[in-house]
Amino acid sequence: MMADGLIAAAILGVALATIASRGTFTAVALFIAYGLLLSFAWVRLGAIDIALTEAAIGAGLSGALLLGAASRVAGRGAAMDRRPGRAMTVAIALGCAGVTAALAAAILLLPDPAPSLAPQVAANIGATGLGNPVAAVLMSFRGLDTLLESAVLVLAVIAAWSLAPDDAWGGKPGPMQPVLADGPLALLARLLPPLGILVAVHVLWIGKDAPGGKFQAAAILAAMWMLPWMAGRVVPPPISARWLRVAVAAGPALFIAIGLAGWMTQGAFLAYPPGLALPLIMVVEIALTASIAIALALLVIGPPGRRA
Amino acid sequence: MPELLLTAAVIVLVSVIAGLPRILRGPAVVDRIMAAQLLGTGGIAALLLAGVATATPSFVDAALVLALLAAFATIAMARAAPRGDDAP
Amino acid sequence: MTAWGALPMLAVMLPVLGMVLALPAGARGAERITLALLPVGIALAVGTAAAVQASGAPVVHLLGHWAPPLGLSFRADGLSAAMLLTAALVVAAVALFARAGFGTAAGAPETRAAFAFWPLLLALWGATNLVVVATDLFTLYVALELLTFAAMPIVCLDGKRATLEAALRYLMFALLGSVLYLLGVALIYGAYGTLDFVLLAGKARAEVPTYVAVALMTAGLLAKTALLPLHLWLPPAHAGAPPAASAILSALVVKGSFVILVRLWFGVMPGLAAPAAAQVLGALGAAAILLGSVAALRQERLKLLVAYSTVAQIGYLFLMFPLLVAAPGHEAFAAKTWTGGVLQAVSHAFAKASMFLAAGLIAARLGQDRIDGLAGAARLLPVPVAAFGLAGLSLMGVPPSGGFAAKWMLLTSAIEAGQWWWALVILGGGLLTGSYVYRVMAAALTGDGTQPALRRPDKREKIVLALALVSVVLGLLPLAAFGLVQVGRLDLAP
Amino acid sequence: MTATVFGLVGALLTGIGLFGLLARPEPLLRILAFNVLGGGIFLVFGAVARRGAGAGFAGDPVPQAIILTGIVVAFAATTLAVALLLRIASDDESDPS
Amino acid sequence: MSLLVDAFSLLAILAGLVFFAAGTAGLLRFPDASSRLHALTKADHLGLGLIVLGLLPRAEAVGGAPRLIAVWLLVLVSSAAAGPLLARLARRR
Repeated sequence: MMADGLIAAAILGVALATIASRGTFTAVALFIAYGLLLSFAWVRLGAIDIALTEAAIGAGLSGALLLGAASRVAGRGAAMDRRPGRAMTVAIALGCAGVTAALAAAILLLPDPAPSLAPQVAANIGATGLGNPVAAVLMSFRGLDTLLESAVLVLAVIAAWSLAPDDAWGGKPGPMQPVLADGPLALLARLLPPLGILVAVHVLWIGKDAPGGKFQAAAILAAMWMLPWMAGRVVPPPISARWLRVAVAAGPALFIAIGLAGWMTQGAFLAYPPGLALPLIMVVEIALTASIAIALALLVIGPPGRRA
Repeated sequence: MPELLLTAAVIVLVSVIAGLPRILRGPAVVDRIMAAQLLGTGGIAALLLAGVATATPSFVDAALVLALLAAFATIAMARAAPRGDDAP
Repeated sequence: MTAWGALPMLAVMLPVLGMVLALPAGARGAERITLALLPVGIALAVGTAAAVQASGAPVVHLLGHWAPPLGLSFRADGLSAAMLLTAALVVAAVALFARAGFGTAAGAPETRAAFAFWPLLLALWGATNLVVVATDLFTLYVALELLTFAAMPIVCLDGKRATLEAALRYLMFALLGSVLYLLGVALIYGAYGTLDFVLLAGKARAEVPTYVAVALMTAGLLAKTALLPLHLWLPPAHAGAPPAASAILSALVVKGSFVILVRLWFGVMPGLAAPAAAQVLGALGAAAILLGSVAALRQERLKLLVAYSTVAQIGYLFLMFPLLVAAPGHEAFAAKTWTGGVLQAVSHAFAKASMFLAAGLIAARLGQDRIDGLAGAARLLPVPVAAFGLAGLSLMGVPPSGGFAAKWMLLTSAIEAGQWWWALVILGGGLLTGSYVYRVMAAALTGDGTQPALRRPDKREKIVLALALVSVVLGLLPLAAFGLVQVGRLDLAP
Repeated sequence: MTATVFGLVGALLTGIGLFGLLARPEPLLRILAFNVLGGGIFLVFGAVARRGAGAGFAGDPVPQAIILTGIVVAFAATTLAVALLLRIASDDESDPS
Repeated sequence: MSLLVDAFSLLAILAGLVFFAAGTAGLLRFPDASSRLHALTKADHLGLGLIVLGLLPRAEAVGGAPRLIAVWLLVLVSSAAAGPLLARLARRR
C-alpha cells in the first residue's frame, strides 16, 4: 500500500516536471524515469507482461528515440505555434482539470463487482495450449488485433521512410554515427548484445506460459541491435536492401497467411486446427519477433537523412 | 520474513525516488543521467526483493529486462548529452 | 457466423496483406499488387452488398471461431456494404488516376514517392474497410491509427516545408483524437466488460462512466472527422497534397470516424443520446455548412476551395444526429433520415474525389491553381471542367443528383421532425455551395481561347468524369435501392 | 485499492499530458506530453484490468492484452511524429530562410 | 541453522539498503558531479550485490540462485562500462 502511494506520487511528480521542464534533454531524462516508474506501477497492478513492455518500449526504445531527437533539434526550438497567452493557458488548464475530474468520477463510479472476461479466458485457454492468459488473448482470442498491430509496424516503417529527403532515398537509415575508438562504449557494444540476445530468447520462450512474449523480446533485440550502431561499430543496411524489407514484412505476412489457411481449412480466419494451435502460435511468435525487432529498430533509427 | 523483504523493497524505492530531484535540478547533464540510472538499479533491487518475498519468478525476468534496458538508456543518454548544462 | 461472412473479411485482409507485401515488392511490384487487387476488392464489395441485400440481415464472420465478447468478429450491415462499395470504387479510380504520377516504368529506379504511395493507398483502403466491418471498439482504434499512419505521409509526399508542417499538425490532431477515443474505450470496458458494439447495443445504462466515455469518444472522433471547430488541420493538409491523396482523404478517411460515431450514438446507446447533445452536434454541423461554404467562397486557390467545401459537406452528415434522436417510434421517418445521411456520405465521396482529381488535372495543365487564373480552362480541359461542374451539382443538391436525394431526405425529415431550422441551413448551404461552384465555373468558362486545344487525350479525364457521373446517377436510383442501407441498423435491434 | 489509486493517477496524468500537448508550443515537448498522456490512459485501462481480477489471474487478461497492443501502436505513432519533426528541423538546417 | 541463515540474509540486505541510502545521500549532497558519480557507482553496485547475496538462500522461490546472480552480473557489466562514459561527461563541462 505504502509502495503504491510512493510510486503514484513519484509518477505524478515526474510527469509534472516533464511537462514543465525547460531543457529538452532534462525533459527526456525525466520521461525515461517516468517510463521506469510506470513499469513499477504495472508490477503493482499485477501486470508483469505490461511491466516488461513498458520497461523495454516506454523507457528503453522511446528514451533512445527521444534523446536522439533532442540532441538533433537542440538549439532550434522550432515552435509550431506561438505560446498561448495567459488567459488561454488558464482556459486550457481548466479544461484539462475538467477532463481529469470527469475521468476520476467515472473511475470511482465503475460498477462493483467489475465485469470481467477472466473466467471466459480461463475456460477457453486450454484450446490454445498456452499457459499465459495474456498470450492466449493476444495470439488466439484477439489474434486479429495482434495481426493488425504487426501490420501497423510495417506501415509505420513505410511511412517513416517516406519522410526521407529525395536525395537520400535508398541510402542508409538514420543519421551518420561517429565511429568511436575502442572505449567503454565499444566494450559495452561487444559485451551486452550476446547477453541481451540470451535474455530475449528466454523472454520469448517463457512467454507461452509466463509473462513475456514477442513484443518484449523484440524490443530487447531491437535495443541490442542498436547498441553497436550507437557505438559506431555497425552500419545499418541501406533501405533499398531487399533482405531488410523481406525481414520486416515476413512475420506479418506469415501471420496473415496462417490466418487465411485457417479460413480455408477451418472455416474462419485465424482459426487454428485442433491440436496444432500451440505449434502454429509458436511459429508465428518467432517470426513476428524477428520482424517486429527489425521494425522497431528501424523506427528508432529513423529514415535516411541528408548527407552532411 | 516475506514482510521484512517487502519492507526492504519499499525502503529501496524510497531511497531511489528521493534521488529523483537530481534529474530536474542537475546541474550537470551527468547528474540527470545518474539519477535515472539509480532509479533503474533501485527498481531492480526492489523487484528482486519482492520477487523472493512473494515467490514470483517472473519478477526476476522483469529485473533482467530492466537491467538490460537501463544500461541501454544510460548509453543513449550519455551519447545524446548536450554540451554544457542543457540550457533551455 | 454466416456463409458469406468471408467476403468482408477478405475485403479487409487482402489490402492489408497487399500493403505488407508491397514493402519487399518495391515500387513497381507494389503498383502491380494494387492494380491486381482492384477488381478483387470491387467483386468482394459487390458480393457483400448482394449477400446483405439478399438475406436482409448482416453477414458475420467470427475470427478464429471465437464469439464476442471473448473473441472478435466482422459484421457487414447495409451501411458497411455501402461504404465497402464506395471505398472500392473510389480507390480503384484513384489508383488508375495515380499511375501517371506514381507509376514506375520497367527498369526505372525506385523513387521515394512511388515506393510510398502504393502501400499507403492499400493501407487506407484496408483500414477504411476495417472501420466499417469491425465490431470491436478497440479493433476500431487500431483501424483509426492505420488510417492516420497512412494518411499523414500520403499528404506530404511532395516533401515541401509547408506540407510537412501541415502534416505534423494533422498528425497531432489525429493522435489527440485517437487517445481521447481510447480513453473512452477503457471506461466502456470497465463498465460493461465487453467492447463489441453489437453486444453493447441497447445495454448502455444512464451512468456517469457511460456518459464520460461517450463524450470522450465523441470529441476524439470529431477531431478526426474534422467537424468545425476541429477542422483546422484539414485545409492546410490538402493544400500541398497530391490530388490522389486529397481525393482519398476527403472521400474516405474523414468518413471512417463518422461511421464509428454513428454506430456509437445510435448502436451502442440509443435512447441515452441526450437530445440537447444531439442538438449541439447538429449546430456544429450547421456552423460547418455555413462557415465552411463562406470560407470556400473566399479562397483564392482552387484546391483550398475544394478543401473548405469538404469542411462544409461534412457538416451535413451531422444533421443526422438531432433528427435521429427525435426519431424513436417513427420508423419510416428514421429510415429516411438514415438513408439521407448515408447517401450524403456516399455521394459526397464520389463528388469530392472527382473534384479534387479534376482540380489536380487543371492545376497541372495551367501550372497553377489560382481561381482568377482559370480563364480558358474550359476550352483547354473541357472534360475535367465539366466533371467539376457535375460534381458541384451534387454538392449543391440540384436534382437529379445523389446530393439532391440526400439533402432532400434530410430536409423533409427536418420539417417532419418539427426542427425546421435545419431545413433553412440546408437551403442556405445549397445556395452558398452554388455560389462557389459558380465562381469556379464562371472563371473557367471565360477566356478568349487563343491557346491551342491540341493535345493528347488523357485517360485520367475519363476517370474524373466517371466519378462525377456516379455521384449524379446515385440520385436516379429508385428509392427501393436504398433498402440496402437499412439492413442491420443497430438502433432497430430489440 | 491499488486499482483505484492507479486509476486516479491515470486520470491525473491524462490531465497533465493533455495540458502539455495543448499549452507547450515546442513540438518535441508536445510529443513527450503525448507520451505522458498515453501512460495515463494505459493506467486507467490497467485499473480496469486490475478490477477484473478473477479466475486465478491477477488481472483481467483481455484489457491487459489490449494495453500491450496499445503501447506498441503508441510507440509507432511517436516514431512517426519524431521522424516528421526531424525532417522539418533538417530542412531548417540546410535552408536557414 | 535456518535462524542463522535468516540472520545472515537480513544483515546482508540491511547493509545493501544502507548502501542505497548512502548513494542517494551522496547524489543529493556531494558538491560536484565527479564525486557524486563515484559515490553513486560504488553504492549501487555494492547495494545491489549485498541484496542479491542476502536473497541467495531463498533463491529457490524464484527459480534458483543463478538467475539472481545473472541479474547482478548484468548490472555490474553495464555500469562498469557506463561508468567511464559518465566520468568523461562529468569532466567535459
